[in-house]
Amino acid sequence: MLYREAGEFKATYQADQAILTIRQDRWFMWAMLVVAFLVIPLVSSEYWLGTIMLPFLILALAALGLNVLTGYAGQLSLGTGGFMATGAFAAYKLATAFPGLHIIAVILMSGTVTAGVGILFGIPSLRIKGFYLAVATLASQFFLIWMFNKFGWFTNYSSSGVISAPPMSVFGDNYVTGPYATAEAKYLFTLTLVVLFALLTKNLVRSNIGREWMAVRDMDIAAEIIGIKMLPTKLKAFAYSSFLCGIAGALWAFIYTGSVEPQAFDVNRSFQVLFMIIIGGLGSVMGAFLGAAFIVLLPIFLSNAPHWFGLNIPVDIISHIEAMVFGGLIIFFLIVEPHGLARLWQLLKEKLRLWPFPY
Amino acid sequence: MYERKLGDVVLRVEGISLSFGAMRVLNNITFDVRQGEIRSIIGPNGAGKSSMLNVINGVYHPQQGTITYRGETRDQMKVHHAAEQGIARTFQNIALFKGMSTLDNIMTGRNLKIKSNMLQQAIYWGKAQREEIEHRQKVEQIIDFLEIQAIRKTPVGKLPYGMQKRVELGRALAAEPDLLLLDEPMAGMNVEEKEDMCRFVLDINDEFGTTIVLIEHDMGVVMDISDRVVVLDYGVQLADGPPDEVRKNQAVIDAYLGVSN
Amino acid sequence: MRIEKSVIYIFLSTLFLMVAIPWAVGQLSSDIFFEWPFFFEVAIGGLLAGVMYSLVALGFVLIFKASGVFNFAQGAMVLFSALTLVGLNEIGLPMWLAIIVTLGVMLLLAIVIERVVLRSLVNQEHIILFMATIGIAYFLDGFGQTIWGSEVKILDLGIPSSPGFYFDGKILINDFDLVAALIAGILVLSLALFFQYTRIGRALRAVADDHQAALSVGIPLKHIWVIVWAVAGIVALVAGIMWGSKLGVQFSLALIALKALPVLILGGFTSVPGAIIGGLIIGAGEKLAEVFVAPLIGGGIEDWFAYMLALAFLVFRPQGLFGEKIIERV
Amino acid sequence: MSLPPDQKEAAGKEELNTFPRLLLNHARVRGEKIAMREKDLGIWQAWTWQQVQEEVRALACGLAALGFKSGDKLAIIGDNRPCLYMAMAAAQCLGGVPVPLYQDSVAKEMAFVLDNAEVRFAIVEDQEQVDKLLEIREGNDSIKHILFDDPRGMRHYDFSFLDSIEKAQEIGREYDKANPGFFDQQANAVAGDDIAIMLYTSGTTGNPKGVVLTYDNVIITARNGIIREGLTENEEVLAYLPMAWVGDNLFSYAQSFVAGFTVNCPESGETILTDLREIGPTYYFAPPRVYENMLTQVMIRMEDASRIKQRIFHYFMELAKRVGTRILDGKDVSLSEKLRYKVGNFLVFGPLRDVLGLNRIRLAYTAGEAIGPEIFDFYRSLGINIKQLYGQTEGMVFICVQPDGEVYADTVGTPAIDVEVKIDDNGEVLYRGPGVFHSYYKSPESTAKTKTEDGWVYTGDAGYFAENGHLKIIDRAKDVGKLLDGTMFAPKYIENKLKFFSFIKEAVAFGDRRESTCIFVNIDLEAVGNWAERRNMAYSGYIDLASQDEIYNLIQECVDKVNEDLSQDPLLSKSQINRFLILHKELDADDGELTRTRKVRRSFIEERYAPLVEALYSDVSECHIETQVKFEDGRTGNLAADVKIREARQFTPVAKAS
Repeated sequence: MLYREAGEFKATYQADQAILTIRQDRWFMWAMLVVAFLVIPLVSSEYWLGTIMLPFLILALAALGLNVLTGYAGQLSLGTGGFMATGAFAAYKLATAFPGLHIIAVILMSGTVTAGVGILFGIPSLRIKGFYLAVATLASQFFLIWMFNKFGWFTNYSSSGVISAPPMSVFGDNYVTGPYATAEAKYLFTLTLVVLFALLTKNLVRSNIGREWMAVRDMDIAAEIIGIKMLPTKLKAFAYSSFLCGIAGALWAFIYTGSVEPQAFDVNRSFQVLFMIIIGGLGSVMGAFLGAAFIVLLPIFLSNAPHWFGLNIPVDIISHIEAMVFGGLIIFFLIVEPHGLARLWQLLKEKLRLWPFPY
Repeated sequence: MYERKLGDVVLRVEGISLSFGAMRVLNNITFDVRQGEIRSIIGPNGAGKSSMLNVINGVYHPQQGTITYRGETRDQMKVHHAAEQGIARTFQNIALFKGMSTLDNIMTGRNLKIKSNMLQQAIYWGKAQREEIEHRQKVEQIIDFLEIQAIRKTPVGKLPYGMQKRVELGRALAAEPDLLLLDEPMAGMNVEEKEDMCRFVLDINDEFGTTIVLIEHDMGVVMDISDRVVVLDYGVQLADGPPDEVRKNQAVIDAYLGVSN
Repeated sequence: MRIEKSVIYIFLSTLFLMVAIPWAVGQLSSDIFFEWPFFFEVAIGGLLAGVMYSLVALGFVLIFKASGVFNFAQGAMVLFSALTLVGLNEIGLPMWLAIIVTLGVMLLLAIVIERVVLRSLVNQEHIILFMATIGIAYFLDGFGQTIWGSEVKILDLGIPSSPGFYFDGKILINDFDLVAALIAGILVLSLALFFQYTRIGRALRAVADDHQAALSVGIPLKHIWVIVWAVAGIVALVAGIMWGSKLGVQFSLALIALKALPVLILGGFTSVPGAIIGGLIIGAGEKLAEVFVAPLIGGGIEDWFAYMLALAFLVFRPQGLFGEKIIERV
Repeated sequence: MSLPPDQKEAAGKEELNTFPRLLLNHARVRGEKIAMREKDLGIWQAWTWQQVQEEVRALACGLAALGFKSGDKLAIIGDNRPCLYMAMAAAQCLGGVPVPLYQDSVAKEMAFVLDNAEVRFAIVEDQEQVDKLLEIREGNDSIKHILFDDPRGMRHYDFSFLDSIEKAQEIGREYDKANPGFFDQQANAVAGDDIAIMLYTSGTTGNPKGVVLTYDNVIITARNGIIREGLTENEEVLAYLPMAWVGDNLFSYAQSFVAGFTVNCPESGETILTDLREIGPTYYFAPPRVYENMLTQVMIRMEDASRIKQRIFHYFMELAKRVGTRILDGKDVSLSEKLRYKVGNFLVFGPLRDVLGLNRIRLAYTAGEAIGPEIFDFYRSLGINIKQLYGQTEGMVFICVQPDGEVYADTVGTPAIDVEVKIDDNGEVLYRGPGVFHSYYKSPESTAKTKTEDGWVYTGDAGYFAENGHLKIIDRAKDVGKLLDGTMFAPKYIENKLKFFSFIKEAVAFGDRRESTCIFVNIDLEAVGNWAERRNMAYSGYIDLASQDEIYNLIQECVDKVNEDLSQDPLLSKSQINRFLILHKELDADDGELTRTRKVRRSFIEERYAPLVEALYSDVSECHIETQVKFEDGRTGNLAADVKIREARQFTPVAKAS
């Protein structure tokens, strides 16, 4: 209905292979970015930026990572939390061991460390498939958390086992961690990184490596026969996926909470992120964001809903009801659209493009 | 108007025997494939034709026999090795990447030719993009060649069977193979589609000089287009020679009367 | 069932290692106390605990075998059944009645799940169904605790609990574990018989192989699903009773599911004997490691040891000890 | 006048009166502007005027090197491809004459034209065409050289006289170096009254005739059209109609060369619709058939839309019917309706135009046949400025055009610039103007028959000027006959009225020198099939469907409506349809039942289906018939069927208005 495409023809392959091929989509995307970078910081409160936008962005990044592995490369993983933890602790160790290191360097390096760990735990994927692999990844989840709990070295022997980020600034005294950091600074810093990595990911999945991943996902034997090597392809997926998860973990620990203990990344975190990509849509960059938004906002909504209706229910009951509704919604969504919000979005778009025709 | 001349042997399988557990699938099969020819392996269903292809490109590993490809003799092919050595194939029951468009499926066929690394691809600038474009051009030529322009951007899952077969052929061609293995390319097609497919097979062999090994279970189509034919039946080699010779061969006739094709 | 040689080798070598490593560690390290009776005590304790793992794993296997669904909600079902049982008991039903009612509830649950979830998600990819079961898990956890509250409840079946008795004077065996193991054993045995000799049982096994076969047996798929989920529910109840009366009925029961997963990949998703033997190996292995190895690396390894152990097996047999081998066809 | 400046002052004057000069001029004045596009290898490859000029230069020199002389004929056969349009220009630059042929005609048909035109050179698209020429060449080897565009499948053709276009161009570039100035000298030597092109009209009877047109004919007419409609150098057109047809030559070649706008060639036959949407032409031409199919498609697709959508759609289409055309013609409309139309434009019309690819259209023509009023109004009510024009090859198309704001479904408008039109005593339309053709090639007598000394041309159409000064065409003059009772019988008029129903694809009316009007009908398989499916009627194919009673009822309704119409017309009321049948086979150009431009060959059909015609005029209600048919692949087979015959309802004529 909104689309007017007649006369939008492609004269070059660059144009034809662009991420957004329709003019109106490009406008929309720019509008979104303007809103994200300018409007939101201006209008929204400390609370919104700090406790809603930040976790949303960071978890979206983690979801993006998992989606590369599970959605694109078809390797089901339940170890996301473990990888996030790795990122967080790597960042902590780096930041404390080399105080001079710039925050961006710290974050990228912690991502790299996590990538290494990811490769390590990805090796079994060559022989193990499907749910066997999923369970195997749980091993990494539990092992890593145990490790960070067990060995004081990771926490610099802090008695509580909690790590806290030292104050760090992007430039001058624009602190993004520690007490001097403003919510705006944190938000913009995170947003920039997330947008950047979203773009990189989109590029990967529309390039050769992305096609190799999907080939492995859709029919691994055929993929092998046309010359795609299983191990490197899968390991690349694990590496990049855990790279993103690691960075998400680092951001979580440093930017969002400021101080964190391993339990913040337990198996529930893994499931939370998995929910995001399932609800959001497997194999879709946009899906990671939609899913993250949904999963982050839903509990907030659920826990506030009763007050709006003037009911007051004991806290523990609320949390139980929350769990119920949450589970119910998950099922509902899977039934309505197993391929997630991204697919719904896509269908809507198709409808608009073909309007008034049904096909 | 023009004489087909067969080149020297590019592939030779010798005394190949393959079994799964107790079941004997191939029994001492021996034949060769010459440069630039269309070589057919025919036989009733369950004759072990597909297994033969799987042996040639290394999906199955025979217990006995040797495979000589481009002068190198091995006891068994390795899958990735076969691909790197320029052996491409299509599958009896279509093995496309359902989640991708026609274009991407065929692009995937060129994975071995892409040199840019992950980082370059992530940045999608310079080399990576140049490669994407130049390979896209190659792929477009294949799309043009197979006359599937209209379904370029369609997800292959949505395509009718005949079209999927074409796309799969395109994916194989994208690798610019020296040796092309076609597993029942015409199975389950109507007359028109079969004729198209025949034309494509001939054109491929003709335009790109690709050597083709082709499997079919009904003799009709194959006989007209192949230079030489091997006949298998229950893993045993019944005959090997030019079509009209094979057609006369008694054993073959019996086998086919047996399955009444 | 025809057992491949490799399985037997792996099995024997596992046994050997389970004996050899503790012994070796005992010899090498001074701060590990090793003595044969003590070893056996630990080992048997482990095996008995293992039976309980098998019990939970069994629930998974039944459902996976019959419907290809990886039922993550099994743990939640354990918790839910236990909560219901205790709850009913608390509001005054005699235990025997409470058990019967709970069985009814689990059957009802099975029907609801089939109606609401499975039927609408039929022939979706496995991961989708898997996610759905996680949804179910959340729902059951929430539901159960909303109704029956979340404080720890005591479930007393009057089974004499500890100190236990000495077997030939040296090895201490906790008789609760023994009883539990016996009950579990009986359940497993009856299930095995049920699968072997009843029409439904055969049907269920047929489904596992392919759905057409199931239809040919003459039982509609949806019934079969209801049945397996009901059976899984019963198994969950038994496990719930056992674990509940051991640890008290509380949320942590739900986490037992996580314990059962390694058992699964070790034994194979589709194999009942696999679940049992897997359970035993994990149980014993875990206890032994806990006692004889953990101290060296700081203890507290029960979270992950089972997984690492299972992972080690997978490297040798990607489809688990008794899982069917997947042959690539093209 | 919105001609580009260089054209304005050129109008009438000497300089830019030939295509070669126009080409050179464009290369000078707007060398960087896109002249042609072709969707190839997935993207729209483009040629600037400069590049076109270079390509043409190379090709022309190549041809010269191969022995192409001034005055030689160059056959051009293939789908619309830039290289083929360039081939035309190349030939013209050498003073030669391009002769485009219908690419889908069979060798035998081509043979006649090639022979009649004394073609010595041919430039063709691909193997398919080359093979035809080779086949023809076995007969006579008058063709000296063949150039092809797509080499596929011809790797092993080694004939001395067969080359690829690239090859010829290489030779050409050498030749150009060797003889600098040759090209320009040749190109400028061409004069306005030289022969520009020969177009063969596939006459409804007998062999095709080669219409000889001079540069003045073509260019002046093209320019007048541009001036009248205010076209600019920024138009985009889609070239998808046969190159051999005068319409394509005018819109996709001549006018582009005059105004300097861009011509776009679709990727392949089955992608035309998508390509149309991608390009979104601003200037569009299509015969009624195309608009018809489009409308049918729209309606079929809307059938499957959700309830709400259908509601919205029909509500606003109603609105559009009432006010759409008025708004388009700038007539005044109540404010509320204006506003509602705006809403509709956002919700329905805009999207619809966009999906059809007609969103950017500033001017669309339809011609060649009468167009159904509701079809015509449908597009206009959507806000698409579609107009009828009346023309023929002999007049380089433009004879009459509908002026903006005076567009009616049943007339073809007022005479084009510099064109005079008159009606002779027996009702035939004559015209005179700059576009009037030079002659029929090598047949002075038929030239004389058609064209008088003082330049009037008999159109062969019967018509009259309506009171609003617009020309109204009834039918082919020679087809207009009389029933035995002496009433006027205009078969085409009746057939068209029938064809305006989406269910009827073709109709053939008989009645001349007979007691009454009877008709054959071809149902539209898609529309009717769809109708049947929605009532889930089973049918195996055309023959089966065509013979079902429900379908007969369906068609009966249409026929009765037509009779009702006819009864309104004082002249034709007595020629109401008496009996009709649904033909058991779709009329097909390959069987010679239709011309290449899909006009029905009435007399041929009358012979071919004599038994059926007999039956129509007897009182039998069913008739058995066997027909020989040609399949796609050239094989022939027999088609047998029992065809039912129905009576049509008769309406009492309205009292003749005195």
